[in-house]
Amino acid sequence: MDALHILAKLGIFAAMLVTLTAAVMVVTLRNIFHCALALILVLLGVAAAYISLKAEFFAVIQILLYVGAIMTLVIFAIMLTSRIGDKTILQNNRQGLISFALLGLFNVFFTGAVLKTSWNLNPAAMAANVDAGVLGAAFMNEYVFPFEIISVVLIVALVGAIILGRADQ
Amino acid sequence: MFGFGVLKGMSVTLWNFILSYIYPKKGITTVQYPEKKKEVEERFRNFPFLVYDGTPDNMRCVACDICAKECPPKCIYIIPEKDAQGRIQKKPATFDIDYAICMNCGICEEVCPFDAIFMDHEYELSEYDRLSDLMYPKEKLLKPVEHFMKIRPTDCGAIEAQRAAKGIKGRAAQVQSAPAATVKPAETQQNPPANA
Amino acid sequence: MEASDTIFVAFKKAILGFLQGFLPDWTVVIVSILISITAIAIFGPVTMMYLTWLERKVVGRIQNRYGPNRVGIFGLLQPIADGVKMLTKEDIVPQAADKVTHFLAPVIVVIPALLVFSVLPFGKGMAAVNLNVGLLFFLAISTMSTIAIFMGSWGSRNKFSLLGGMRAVAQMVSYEIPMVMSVVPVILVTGSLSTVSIVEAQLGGKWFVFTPWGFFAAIVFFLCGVAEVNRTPFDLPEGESEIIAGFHTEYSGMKFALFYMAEFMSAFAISGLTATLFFGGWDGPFLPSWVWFLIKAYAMIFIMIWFRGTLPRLRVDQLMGFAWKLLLPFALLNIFVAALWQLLPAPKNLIVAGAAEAVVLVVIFVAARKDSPQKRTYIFAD
Amino acid sequence: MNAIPLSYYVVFSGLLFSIGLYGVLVRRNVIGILMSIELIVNAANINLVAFSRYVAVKPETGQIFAAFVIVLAAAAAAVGLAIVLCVYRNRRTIYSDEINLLKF
Repeated sequence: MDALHILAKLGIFAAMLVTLTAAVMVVTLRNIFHCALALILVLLGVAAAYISLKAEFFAVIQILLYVGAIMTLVIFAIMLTSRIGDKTILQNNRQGLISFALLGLFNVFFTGAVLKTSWNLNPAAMAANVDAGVLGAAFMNEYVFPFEIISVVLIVALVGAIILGRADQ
Repeated sequence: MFGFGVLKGMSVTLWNFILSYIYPKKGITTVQYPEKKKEVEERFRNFPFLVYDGTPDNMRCVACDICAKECPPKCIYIIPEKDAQGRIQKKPATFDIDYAICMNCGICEEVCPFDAIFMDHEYELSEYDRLSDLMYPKEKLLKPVEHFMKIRPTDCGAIEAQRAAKGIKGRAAQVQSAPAATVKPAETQQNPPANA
Repeated sequence: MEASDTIFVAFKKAILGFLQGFLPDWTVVIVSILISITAIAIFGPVTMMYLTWLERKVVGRIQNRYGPNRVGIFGLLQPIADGVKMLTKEDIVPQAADKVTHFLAPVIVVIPALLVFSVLPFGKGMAAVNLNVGLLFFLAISTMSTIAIFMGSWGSRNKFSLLGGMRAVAQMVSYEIPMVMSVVPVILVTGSLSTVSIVEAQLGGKWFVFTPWGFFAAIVFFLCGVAEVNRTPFDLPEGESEIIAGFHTEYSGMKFALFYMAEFMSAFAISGLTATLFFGGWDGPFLPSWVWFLIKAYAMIFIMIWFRGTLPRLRVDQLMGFAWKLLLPFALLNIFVAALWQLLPAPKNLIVAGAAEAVVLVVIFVAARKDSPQKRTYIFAD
Repeated sequence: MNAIPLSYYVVFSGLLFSIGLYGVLVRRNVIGILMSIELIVNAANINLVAFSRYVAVKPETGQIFAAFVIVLAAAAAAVGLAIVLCVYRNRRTIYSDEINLLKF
């Protein structure tokens, strides 16, 4: 095991750890704006995970779309709905403990099962180099129908969001 | 048309930029202050100064106190000289101008009947202490008429010409030609002016 | 010419060769990464310092005055003097500010500004990282500065900075789309996203700016770049005259210097990218490759500073109208013209693409005529 | 880089998913809930991309689905936030337990 690989693996584990802690912060922080920043950190951590899966194009798409577009939307929403300086009252409702226990239980079983199953790895897939060209070709050839439907969905969402968001004159 | 106004504006600034390199005299207007100083215009007026002909003690001012009365911020302070018998002489013993208060309006220059006080061109007068250093006594205010001629040739020339025409002489000439105490004004008319 | 062309690459190889002797091979890889990192970490701030100097000199010369010439020979030490001043200034944090966000904003605004340097091809073989998604990486990382600017304005709990922040986010989001669209023709023609292969596609003087679609795509890209970097005439977020200093009102001392540094470094990065995409990166006849890249990047920077010396600030609605109603449709139509140019054989494509481009221009001008400012009619003045 | 076994990624996305679900169940602020939904969507994406790298017959299928999921998440976020704005405009509050009247 080359030392460089160990370093790389350590890096990826560190990124995963940071992502998980940031995810916990998203869920528990009182100030909603700090939650949004933690979410950005999570998204970057997920992008790092994609890079470790040799999907660079996808990592960049994730940063461009999520951090660039969706987070700006979320931040605008936060700004429009929270009054500056209002004291952040209790953010969690009463069902905190129960859901934590249930989810903890689920996780224990889930990780146990996952670690035991042996995935039938496909070495061909591991070596394949999926770059923008391959994805583009797939979008245009095999998946052209969902590609068009998605653009229709986006237009509908756009128009809907504008009409809902617009202050009714 | 759309966007051509921008291009016109840009060409003006580009031309200015190039002009400042190829023809700096016309392109650059800044004067590098400490090294080179900008020539002030002739009618530029800064703080007043007293004029004397020849030697400092025969100054033109006769302590008539008109300028002190006229001065809006009241920054001129005159005490006339007294001779042995206590009679008031036509010469100021102390003549103070507080440069910190003076607003260099030039009214003293206009009202002075004896052409004794004029506005100077000197502007580098900064001091460390406002109260004492900027209070100019008579000695610091006195400047020869040549200085006045140098900084304001046209005005000085006109005033000298007037004085010559009316035959007003400097204080020294009056003393020599009239040893008697009382000097009849008519007699002083004919004598030529002491120095143009 | 060959030696001077890759002087830096040879220098790096020499260091690695020397270290090869007694270091295990994996540390040599890390050392090579560290060398390029230090190169960028030194190049970034130094360019920023001398961009501030260049800007003050050029804007001075435009306004018939000298610009800084007291500190150092031609005022060359002025940036260092500014730096020291910024360091020694007291760093005030507003009492009601949201401490965490207020502190984090300048840090996070500098990270993307430096990260994007890793993708720029400074010379032959001198791109720090030859990412095969380099161009998209550049655009994605430059959106991060939007978030950082908004953190700065939201964190300082100040009405003016919040206004500045809102304007900044709205402007950067609406200028990002025409920017990405104007880059699509370049990707379409070169067939790859990596900045290094884009430059290789333009070698030998075949720069994209000489093609009909390339010229207008370069204009659209450059304008969007200027808007992305919040420089005049799009500097509404820090509109000094109306909202004090926009998002960095509550910053002083070193934090303000970081915002300032981020702005200039991203300005250089945008001009570097414009040079790479449309003006053939480091392609040039005699001088070494990295000199050509710097010449072109500084030419772009000169144009940005020239804008600053001339153009007044846009109103918010003009700013938005310009992005959505003029640049975006133009960039989209440009993609079709580029496709036409790409598909037709050599001689015909120039004529057809040129004609298509002319039609596109006429359509855009006619469509934009309604809301372009009419000739002012003065009622009282003659 | 394929030294990392697939199960690490699956566990990682499982954890992310459960944190997101916890957020949805617990947060009172509606925007907090929307953010947790983003977490859940990201967890799903990681699984898709991980499986397309390790197991899939054609390697790009997972990534294409993940791309569709990102686009849909963007659309959902846009509409969700528009609804949040409407609710805030009418009810002056965005705390989920205070929005409990269907028709008023």
